Amino acid sequence: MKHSLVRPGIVAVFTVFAALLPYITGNLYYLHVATVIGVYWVLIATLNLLVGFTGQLSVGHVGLLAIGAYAFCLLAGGQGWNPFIALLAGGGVCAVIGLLLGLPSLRLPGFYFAMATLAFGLIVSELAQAEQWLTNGSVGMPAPSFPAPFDTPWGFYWLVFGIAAFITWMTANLARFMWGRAMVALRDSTVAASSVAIPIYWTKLIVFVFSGFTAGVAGGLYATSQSYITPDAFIVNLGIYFFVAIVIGGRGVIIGPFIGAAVLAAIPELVGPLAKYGTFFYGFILLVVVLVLPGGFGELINTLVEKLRRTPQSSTHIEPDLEQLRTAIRPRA
Amino acid sequence: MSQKALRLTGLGRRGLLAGATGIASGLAMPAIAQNKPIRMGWIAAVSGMFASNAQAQDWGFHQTVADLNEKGGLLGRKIEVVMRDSAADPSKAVSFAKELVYNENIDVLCGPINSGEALPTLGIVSGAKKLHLIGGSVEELIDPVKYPLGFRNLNANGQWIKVAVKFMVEDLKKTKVAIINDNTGYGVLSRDKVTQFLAARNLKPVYTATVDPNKPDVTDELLKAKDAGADVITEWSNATGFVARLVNARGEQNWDVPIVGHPTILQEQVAKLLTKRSYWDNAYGLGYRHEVVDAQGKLPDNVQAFMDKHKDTIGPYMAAGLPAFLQGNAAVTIYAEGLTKAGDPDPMKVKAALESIPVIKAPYGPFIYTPKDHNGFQDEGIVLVNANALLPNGGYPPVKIG
Amino acid sequence: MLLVIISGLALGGLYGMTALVYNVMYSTSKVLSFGTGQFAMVGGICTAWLVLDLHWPLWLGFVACLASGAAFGWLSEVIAVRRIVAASDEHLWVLSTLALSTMVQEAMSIWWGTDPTPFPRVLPQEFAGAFDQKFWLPLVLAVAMAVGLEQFYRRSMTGKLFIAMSEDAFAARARGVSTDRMRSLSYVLAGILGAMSGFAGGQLTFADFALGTALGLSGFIALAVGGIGSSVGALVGGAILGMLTSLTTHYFGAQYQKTIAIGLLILLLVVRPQGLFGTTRVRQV
Amino acid sequence: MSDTLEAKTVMKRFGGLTAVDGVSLELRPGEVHGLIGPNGSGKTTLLNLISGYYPIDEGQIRLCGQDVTRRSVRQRSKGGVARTFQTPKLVLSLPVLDNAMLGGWPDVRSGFLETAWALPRPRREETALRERAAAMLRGVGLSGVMDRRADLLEHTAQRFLEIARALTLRPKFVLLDEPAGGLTVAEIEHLGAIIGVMRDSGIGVLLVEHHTDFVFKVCDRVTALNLGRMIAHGSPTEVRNDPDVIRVYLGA
Repeated sequence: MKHSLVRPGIVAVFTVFAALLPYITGNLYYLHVATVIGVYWVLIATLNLLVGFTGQLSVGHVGLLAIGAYAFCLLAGGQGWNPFIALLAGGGVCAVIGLLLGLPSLRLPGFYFAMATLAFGLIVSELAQAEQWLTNGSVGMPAPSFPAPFDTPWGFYWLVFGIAAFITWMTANLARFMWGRAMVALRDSTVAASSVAIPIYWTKLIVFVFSGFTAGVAGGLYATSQSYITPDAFIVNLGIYFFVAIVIGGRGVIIGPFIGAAVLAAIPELVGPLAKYGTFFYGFILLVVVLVLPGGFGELINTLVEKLRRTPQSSTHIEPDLEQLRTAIRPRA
Repeated sequence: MSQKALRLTGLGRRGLLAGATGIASGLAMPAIAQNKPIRMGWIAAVSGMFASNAQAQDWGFHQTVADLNEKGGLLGRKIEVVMRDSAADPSKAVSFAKELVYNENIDVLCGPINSGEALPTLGIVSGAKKLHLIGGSVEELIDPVKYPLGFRNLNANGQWIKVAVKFMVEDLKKTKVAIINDNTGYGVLSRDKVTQFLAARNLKPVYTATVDPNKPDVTDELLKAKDAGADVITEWSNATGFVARLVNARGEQNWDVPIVGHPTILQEQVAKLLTKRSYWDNAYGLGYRHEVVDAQGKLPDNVQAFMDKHKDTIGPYMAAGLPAFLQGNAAVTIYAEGLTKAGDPDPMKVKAALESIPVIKAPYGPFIYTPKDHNGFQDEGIVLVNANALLPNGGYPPVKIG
Repeated sequence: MLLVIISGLALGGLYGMTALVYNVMYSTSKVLSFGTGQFAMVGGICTAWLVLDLHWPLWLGFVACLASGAAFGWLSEVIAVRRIVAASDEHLWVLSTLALSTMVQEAMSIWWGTDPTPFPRVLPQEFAGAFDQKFWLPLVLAVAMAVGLEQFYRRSMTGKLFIAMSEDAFAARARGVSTDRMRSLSYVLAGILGAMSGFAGGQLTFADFALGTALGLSGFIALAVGGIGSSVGALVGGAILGMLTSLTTHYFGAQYQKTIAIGLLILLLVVRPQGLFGTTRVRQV
Repeated sequence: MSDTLEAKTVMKRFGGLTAVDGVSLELRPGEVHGLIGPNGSGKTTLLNLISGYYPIDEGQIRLCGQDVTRRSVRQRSKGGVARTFQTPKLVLSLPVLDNAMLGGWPDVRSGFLETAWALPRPRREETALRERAAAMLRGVGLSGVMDRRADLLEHTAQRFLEIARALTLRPKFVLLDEPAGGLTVAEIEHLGAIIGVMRDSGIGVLLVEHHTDFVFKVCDRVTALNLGRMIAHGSPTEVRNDPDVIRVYLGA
């Protein structure tokens, strides 16, 4: 609260930069890369609440992304819905599916949950292939675009940017108030969390459903950014990419994973021949970060800032203020 | 601004200049055009799931370009290839397609060469008004109304299935068909098409099974087909392991029923997975006229010529089969013919040229494009070949029944 | 029908062996490794490469297969587990083993290719059918592995120490057991057993880079169904899953095979989280 | 009495071992109740049974007249039972102030979306909770380290932070599990004063402690356990002079 000018300043500069990006590059291909990063970010921002804050390792969000994409294409394309309504409906479908998936699986310990979500991702791709009447099988389906002014590459970029900014704002709010503390508490110590009456299971579930909703929205945007979807577009490796972005960025840091997402998405695009080694590279980075820098770069920066800002304190001298304590315990008495 | 106006009149700036100077002095034309090469974009998944086939295609593509450049390029201009490896990932294919059409200023895009990757790129390439040679077999890829600049440089899936069904019914004279396909989208799609073509001949499959391609044993499905009274099996899968298990199971049951199906069954990779090589007898895969040798055991002349010319480097790519590298060749050959006839890389002109050439005789097979049909490849280019009859030169003898 | 049952049991043996490998690593480190299935994949490809491409004799290929498993097991402990277990954060070991597993699989797909390749015949055999070695090898080996492991846990000093560590690592350390070495040993053992399962199942699965992930998931389902820490549970869990897969494919086709297997897992975990043969653990405060 | 926290003949077995064997205990508001006994006598287990971390085998736990035997830890915390742990259980990656604020969770009424949209209520609650937690921290003597991350705190300070968090819950009862462990003489004195304020404010305190001098000094009543059974119960003086207690625990 005291040093509150720096952070909003950075956020403002970044926002202006991102909003003006199309003018800076002026190149449709780079714009496409920026748009795709924005779409991924819509998913990663809330997945970070689940993985980074709440500590639930969902490997299956790529399944939710796929469901959102298909729902969007079916509703906006096949049924002729307004694309914005279809986008929200896709999010809604994923929220419900997230609820159905989370209800049994969030009761399970970490590795079980990771496996259950991995399995979920596999089931989704199995069904996307098999249920031809709905998904058109491996042939896939074209994705509708949004009405003017969002029908041009620039317009679509700003739409994605706007949604991403809104979601980032929401996650930042969640993180800075009591819900954020509750999430971190149940990640770090379930014993401590239950001792202060945090409903562990319900908190996990609500975060999971929320991240399911935005994964669905991201799915719709992803479909439009790709202009066409097939089951092959939603491979498990994409889920690993989401993870690596979060882990490098720093779990429990709102904006950290954005840097991870941007860097990881840009590298294979800018260095074409690396495409082949893409997934290997993701695995490698994940391992290195987990071993060397488990908090990710976000936490590293936070720690450095902390060190710079504060004068080191000597050992704590505990001197209770009993009067204050008395009034604090019984404020009205 | 003026460029747009010129294009509307049917003449690009480059064409106008070239034409003008051409009239002035016939010899000066190459000198001016030479300063700007023809740029061919090329997206192929040379790593990832379908790598071995794609590597052979990639090789064929580059060799053909090198041959053309050796002869002075096209329209007197050198050809440059801008290649991207999409690693069998559709989202990468989309990114690279955008990169190539927007950033690399290419004259034509060839590929992606798998249907799953090609489908999402259609809108991008047609939106950017670039000529597009499409290397996937799915029907939906070609639509001269929606994508007027898209041309297919191989056969469509329906052609395969049509020929396969015709072969089973007319040549093998079998009517009790069992369909066994894998549970990928492609497998299921093909199953439905086979059923359709059978229905057109008033036939119904006696048995169908959709199987996980990683299922370690398919004896069960095979026995069920036998119980259903099948006298021919048709398989639709591009998973070598799955196809090999099917052929193995048939051999182990000593059931001498013909298996007809997807070209995967012809792959050396399948043969390696067989318990006995003799199991490969009586298995027929979809091949091409260009693979079938004449009475003297010789491949068609233009195929043999291409292979002779590149015999030093062809070695590693022979295993993928002739169709793979000839398909890479076809993409370049088709474009080269269109461009030469158009005399100008303007996509609309090349399109018009391709639609007006009576027949393009690529080693892969004859292609005929019309304004209403951009599929090009002709049914008679496809033939069934006997898997175990593969000759050392990569060809097959014609199938003899009985 | 006999074939349906036999091939289901063979698959079950393969899943059961993978579950046993999970157990061996879990006993000393409380880590469920994402890379468990990769041991079999590496062992299988290694054998196929040495025997079929480099023409080594089969027995030598088998030895090399086990050696590759041992080396890989040891490396995965050193790289992905040792430092992480010290930090005792479940989050991290899930990620580190996932990362290692991804790397190994990708490296294999680049080096070996993505097509499955043949696996050598282990015993000469002239007939085919339900008594094919490809069916009974994994089955027999799974049972042998479970029996062997039980004997190892009961009879040998090292095995007893594994059990001691699985019950209370802290107490074991307090009594002077070198827990780091025990953990390393258990990973080497797990690698050997995993590679052996890849060898036993090679004729069934072929040498395939994608085998690891599939086995990792199916083996885990077998483990969860049977209950962590129980050898009998691993076998029974594997057999149940293998039979279920085989029977559903027989009756309903393959479209919903994963969906059914995973449905079973979720259902069981809701009804009986500790698995059929597992024991409930007391929560520590 | 309906405003007490009661354990009635509770029983807990681990395998063949009976850790707590028919112990009864009543914690009244405004009273400090000591729980002593040798290692393994079941003190911490009893605490875990009362706060709900272990399911109980036999007996009953009543909170303000209500049977809470089958209620979860969370429901008991909401009902006003706060506690600290033998090894402090903190959210180590959060600052000290945030840790203390967590104690205010039961009073948070803002929903998930309300918070995501930063509506007035979450903002209001945030400010109020921050104030409440800060006052508690100053009260227990941690005013200088409120912004420091909890993992950078010394062990003793962590103990006081746990107490502040427990008090931010505005509990009716506080269960302290060996709070004096590792504290200096001066710090133990502070702890005694804080416990005194808690008692004066009407909170019932259950104190599990090895430090018997401290227990006899601050407690109103004391219960002594051995091998899971209650061996003495009464005022500090009575328990101190109980022959059984002297034999098994205090020594002659």
